[in-house]
Amino acid sequence: MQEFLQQMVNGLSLGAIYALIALGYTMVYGIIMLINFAHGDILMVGAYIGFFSVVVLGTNIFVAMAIAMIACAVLGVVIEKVAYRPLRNSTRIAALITAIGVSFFLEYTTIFFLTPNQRVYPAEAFPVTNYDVMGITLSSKDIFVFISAVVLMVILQYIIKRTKTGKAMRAVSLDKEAAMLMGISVDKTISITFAIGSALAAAAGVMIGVYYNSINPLMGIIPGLKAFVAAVLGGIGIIPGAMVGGFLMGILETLVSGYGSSLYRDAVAFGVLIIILLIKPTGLFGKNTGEKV
Amino acid sequence: MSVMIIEHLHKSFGGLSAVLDFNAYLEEQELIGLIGPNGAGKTTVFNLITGVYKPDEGTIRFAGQNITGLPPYEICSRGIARTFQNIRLFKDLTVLDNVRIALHKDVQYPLLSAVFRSPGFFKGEADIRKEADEFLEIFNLADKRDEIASNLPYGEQRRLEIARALATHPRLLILDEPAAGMNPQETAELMELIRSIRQQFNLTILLIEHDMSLVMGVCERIYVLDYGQIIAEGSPEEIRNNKRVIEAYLGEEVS
Amino acid sequence: MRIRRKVSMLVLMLFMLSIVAGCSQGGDNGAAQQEGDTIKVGINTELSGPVASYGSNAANGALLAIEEINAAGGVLGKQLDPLSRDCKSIPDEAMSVSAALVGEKIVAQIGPLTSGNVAGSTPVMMENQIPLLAPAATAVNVTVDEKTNKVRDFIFRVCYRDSDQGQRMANFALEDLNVKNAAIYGSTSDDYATGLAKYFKEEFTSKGGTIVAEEGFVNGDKDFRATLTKIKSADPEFIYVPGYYTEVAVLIKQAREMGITCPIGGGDGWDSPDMVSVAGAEALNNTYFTNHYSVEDPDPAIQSFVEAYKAKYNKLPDSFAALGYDAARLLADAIERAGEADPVKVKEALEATKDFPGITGTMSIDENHNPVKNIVVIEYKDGNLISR
Amino acid sequence: MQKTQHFKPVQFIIEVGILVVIFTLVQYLISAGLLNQYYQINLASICINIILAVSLNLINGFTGQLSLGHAGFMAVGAYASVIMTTYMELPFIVGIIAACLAAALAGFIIGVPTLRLRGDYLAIATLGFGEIIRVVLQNIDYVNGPAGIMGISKLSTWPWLFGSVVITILVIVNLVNSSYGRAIISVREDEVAAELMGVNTTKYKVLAFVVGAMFAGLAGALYAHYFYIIKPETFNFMKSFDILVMVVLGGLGSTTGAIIAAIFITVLTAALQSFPAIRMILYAVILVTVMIYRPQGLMGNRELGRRTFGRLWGDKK
Repeated sequence: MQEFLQQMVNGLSLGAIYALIALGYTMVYGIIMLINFAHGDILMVGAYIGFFSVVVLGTNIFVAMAIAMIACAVLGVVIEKVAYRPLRNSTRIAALITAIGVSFFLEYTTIFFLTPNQRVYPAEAFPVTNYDVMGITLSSKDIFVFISAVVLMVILQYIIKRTKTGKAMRAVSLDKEAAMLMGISVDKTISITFAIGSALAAAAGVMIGVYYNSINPLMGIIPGLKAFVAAVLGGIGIIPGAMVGGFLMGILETLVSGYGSSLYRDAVAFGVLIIILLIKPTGLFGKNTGEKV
Repeated sequence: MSVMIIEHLHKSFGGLSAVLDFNAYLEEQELIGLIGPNGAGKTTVFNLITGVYKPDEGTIRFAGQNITGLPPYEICSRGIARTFQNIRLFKDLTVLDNVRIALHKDVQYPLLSAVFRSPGFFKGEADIRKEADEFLEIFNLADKRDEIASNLPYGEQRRLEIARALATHPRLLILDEPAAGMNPQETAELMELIRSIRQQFNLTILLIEHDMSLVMGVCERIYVLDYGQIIAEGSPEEIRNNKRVIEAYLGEEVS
Repeated sequence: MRIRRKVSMLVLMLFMLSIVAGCSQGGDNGAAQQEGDTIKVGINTELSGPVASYGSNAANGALLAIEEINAAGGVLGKQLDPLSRDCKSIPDEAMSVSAALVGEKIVAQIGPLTSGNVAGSTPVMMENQIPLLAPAATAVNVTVDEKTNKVRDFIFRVCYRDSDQGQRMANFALEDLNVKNAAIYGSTSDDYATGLAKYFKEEFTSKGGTIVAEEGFVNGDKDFRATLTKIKSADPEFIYVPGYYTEVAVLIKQAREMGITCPIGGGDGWDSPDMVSVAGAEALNNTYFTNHYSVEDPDPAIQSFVEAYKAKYNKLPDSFAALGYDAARLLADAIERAGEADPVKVKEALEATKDFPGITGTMSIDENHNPVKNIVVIEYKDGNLISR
Repeated sequence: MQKTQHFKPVQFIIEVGILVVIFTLVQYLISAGLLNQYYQINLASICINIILAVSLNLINGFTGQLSLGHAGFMAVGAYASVIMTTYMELPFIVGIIAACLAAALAGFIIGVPTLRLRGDYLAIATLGFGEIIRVVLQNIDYVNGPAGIMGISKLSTWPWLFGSVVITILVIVNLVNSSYGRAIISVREDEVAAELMGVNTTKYKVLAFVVGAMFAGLAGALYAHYFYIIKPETFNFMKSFDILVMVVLGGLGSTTGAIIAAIFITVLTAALQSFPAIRMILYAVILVTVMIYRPQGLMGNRELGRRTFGRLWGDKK
C-alpha cells in the first residue's frame, strides 16, 4: 500500500508536467487544428532560458520561470507568424511538416550555440527538503512541481472561461469565420493562444530542469511526444481532456514501471492509448461528432 | 408488389426523437415524394434507409430481404442509391471518375489482374468506360467528362450526382432535394429527366423536395412527415387538400 | 501565377544546387593535388541526433589533438587535415559519410562513437582497406566477427570492451565490496549498457553471486522512482547501473532520496563533471564506476590535456573527449611509425602499438585490435574521484 | 485524372527499353568501377527511399489516411528478412518474400482495428504501433535487443534495388490507375459518399495499408542487406517522419512527386554532410521554406509523365 501511494506521488508530479505540456498542444490544436510538433522544443528553450536566468542573472526559480514563460510566449508568437501563418489555408499536413522543420530548427540552433552537452540546474536554485508523510517520501520538488502546475492550470481555466480573450479563443476554435464576423481578430487570438501554450511549455521546461536537474537541447522530444499522446488520450482540442490525459499518462507510466516491466513501459503507454482510442475513437473527453450527411 | 417496406422505424439523437414510428411502403416503379417542414426528419429517414445511421428500432425490408443495420456499401449493392441535399461529389476528381467510382462495385476483373495488367483488365476498363460514357450521355455531360467536378455549374453538379447514383445500378433511387437551388427552367428539365430515367431503368424513386410544383408534378404518391411522424399519405390531390398538412405547413410559416 | 513560377524555379534551383553540392563532395576521386602537403584524417562522428553530445565531444577531443600535433610540426613533416563530418547517429548515414571520406583519400577515420554506427561504417573501411579507430565503441563484436571469430582487419578501438568493464565491476563488487547479491537496473536503449549488464551478470553469477532484480530504463528517461521503489523492496546489497550519466545521475539522486543506501556501480558512461552537479556529492558517496581516466588525476599529461581542452572549449573534457583525443594521437603516432601516410602501413603500425602513453592509460593493441590497458575503478567520495 | 487504359504495344516497348537502358548503364558504371562507393551508397539510399515514399504515398496520399508508423513496417521487413538470410541462411529471395509477407501481415493486424479511427487519432495510433514494434524488438533477445543484428551480408545489389523500385512503382501505379485505385481515391475524397456509392471503404483502407506496409517491408529488407547492421533504434518515429516529409514534399497523391522528393531529400541529406555544424539547421530551413512556398508539395497531386513529356515533344494526344 505504501509502495502504491509512493508510486502515485511519483506519478502525480510526472503527470502534472505532462499535463502542462499537453495543454499547449491541445490549445493550439483546438484553434488551428495543427499538431505543433515544435512544442516540445519550446519547452527545451524555456528550460534553457530558466537556466540562464538562474545562473547568469542570479534570479530565484520563480522569477526564472516567469522570464522563461514571457520569452517563450514571444517565441511562440514569432514561430506562428513566420512559419505557421503562411500555411493557415493550406492542408494541415503541410503545416505538420513545417512544424517538424521548426522543431529541427530549434533543436539544432540550440546545439549550434550551446553544444549538445547537457547543462545542470544549480542545486542552490531550488533547495530540496524531504518530508516523510506516513512512510511516503515527499520531496519539496514534488510539491513545487505539483502546486505550480495546478496554479497555472487554474489561471488558464480562468482565462479561458472568464476573460474576453478566453471567449475569443473559444469562438475562434468553434468557427473562425463567424468569429471574424463578430469582430474578433482571428490573428490576434491565434497569437495569444500560441503565447499562452508556449508559456505553459516554458514553465514545464523549467520544472523539468528543477525536478531532474539536467537539461539538453534534445530534451523536449520525449516529453513532447508523451504529452502529445496525453492530449490525444484526453481528446485533442479539449482542455480538461489534456489535463486528465497528462495525469493519466504520468500515473500509468509510473505504475507500469513499478508493477510491470519498465522495459515495456513505452509500449504499454502506447498500447493503452490505442485501446482507449479503439473504444472511444476521439479520446476520453472527445465528442463523437458523427459527420452530417 | 412492394419493393420496400419500412415498419416502426425509430431513431433518436441524444433523447430527441428524430424519427418516430415511421411506416411506409414503396411499390415497384413508383415515384414517391417525402415532404414536410424543415427539421421534420426527412433526411434522417433517408440516412436510415441508406445505412448512414443505424435505426434504434424497426425494420427496413428491401426486395424481400431485411436490410436493417447493414453498412451503407452493402445496402448500395442491394440496389439502393442516393443523392445528397448538399452535393457530395468527389469534387477534385473528374466527371468521368465520379461515375466510374460508382461503377466499381460491379468491377469485372480481380485486383491482381489490375496489378499485372492482364488482358482482362483492359477489357474490364473498356467496359467501365463505355458504360460511364453512356450515363454521361443520358445526363448530357459527355463533353464535360474530363472536367473537375467542382468546376461544373451548379445544375450540372446536381445532374452528375444523379448520374453517379444511377451508375450503381439501383432498383430504388433516393433523391434528396434534387431541385434545390435550381431555376424554374432547370427544375422543369429535371422533372422531365426524372420521369425518363424511371422509364428507362425501371426505377422506384423516392424524393424529398421543397419545390411543391415539382413534387406535385411528378410524384404519384406522397408521404408527409412532421416531427418525425407521418401525418398524411396519399396522391398529390389528396395531400393538397389534407387539413393536417396545411396546418403543419401554415404553422411553420406563421412561426 | 508568376510568383508561383518563380517559386518553382527557386525550388528547382535549390534542388540543382544540392545535386551539385553532392557531386563536389564525393566526386574528387582522383584529386591528388593536396596529396603532397597534408595528411587527411576523417572524423566521422555523431554531431546530430540522440547521441550528438558524445560525438561532438569526441570530435572536439580529436580536433584538439590534431591542432596540438600540427602546432608541434605535424606528422612526417606534414600537417594533418581533419575532415569532420556528421553521421546523424544513424548507421546508414555513417556508411555514407565513410564512403564520402574515402573518396577524399583519407588515411584513416576516427569515429563513430557508438558500436552500431561503427558497424555501419565498417564494411566501407574494410573494403577500401582504410583503418577505422573507434574511440568509444565497446561492443565485443566491433573488432571481431563473432560468427567466424576473425579479426576485422582495419577496425581498431582505443577503449576497452563491454565484457572487460562488466567483469571488472562484478569482481570488484564480489571481492572488494563483499556483496553476495545485486540488482541490475540499466539502460535498455543501447547495446553498450545492455552489454555491460550481460557481462556483469554472467561474471557475478558464475562466481556465486545472485541477481535479485533486473530492470531497465530508456535513454531520455527522467523519472526512475517507480522502478526504484520496486528495487528497494527486493533489498539488494549492490545495484549495477550501466548507462550514461545523463540518466544515471538523476537515477542515483532519486535512489538516495528514496533511502536506498547500498553501493551502486556502473561503467564509463558515468564519467562526466555533471555527475556531481546533478546527483550531488552526498548522493554519490558509496558509488563506483569503471573508467578510462579521471579528470582529477594529478598526472601532468592528463592535467595539461584538461587545461588545453578547457581553454579551447570552455568546459571539462569527459571520457569521450579524452578517448577522441587519444584516438587522434594514437593515429598520429602510428602514421609516424609507419613512415608514410599509407592506410595499409598505418594499419600495420596500429597493430604493432606497444605501450602508447595515452591519457586514458598506457595501451598496447592486442591481436583482436583491442587496447590492453588498466581499467580503473573510481569511487566518488564527497564529490571527489578516488581511484581504487 | 485517370485516362482509360488501353494496351499500347509501342509505348510499352519504349518504356521497357528506357528501363533496360537505365539499368544496364548503371550496372556498367558499377562493374567498370566508374561509380565510386559514395555514389553507390547514395544510389541505394535513393532506391530504398523511393520505395518507402511511394508506398507511404499510397496510404497517406491516395487513401488520405495519415499514417506515422511506416518505419515500424520497415523494421518488421528488415528483421524478417535478416532472420531468413542471416539466421537460417536461406537465399535472399526467401528473405525478401518473408519481409513482404511479415510486413503485410503486420499492416493487416494493425490496419483492421486502427483504420476505424480518423485523422489525427489514426496518426497517433499508427505512430504508437510503430513505436510498439520498436520497443518489442528491443526486448527480444533472439534478435539481440537494442544492439541489433550486425554482419548482415550485402545482398542488395543494383539488380535487386532497381528491380524492387520498378516493381513497387509498377504495382502501385497500376493499382491506383484501376477501378480499385479509384475506389481507394474515393475514400480520400469523401468517405461517406464513397460508402454510399457501394465502396467498402474499410476494405480499401486496409488494402492500401497492407500494400503500403508490404513495400515498406521490402524496403526494410533491402536496407538491412545493404547497410550491414540493423537495430531497433534506426526505425524510430523520426524515421517515419523522414518518409512523411518526402511524401508531403513531393505532393500528396503524386507518385512522381514522391519519387522526386525521395531523390531530393536523399541528395540534400548527403550534400549537407559537408556542413556538419549547421547541417540540420539548413535542412530545417529548407524544409520550412519549401513548405511555405509550396504547401501542396513540389508536384501537387499531378503526375509528371507521358502527358507532360508528350506535350514537350509536341505530341498531340
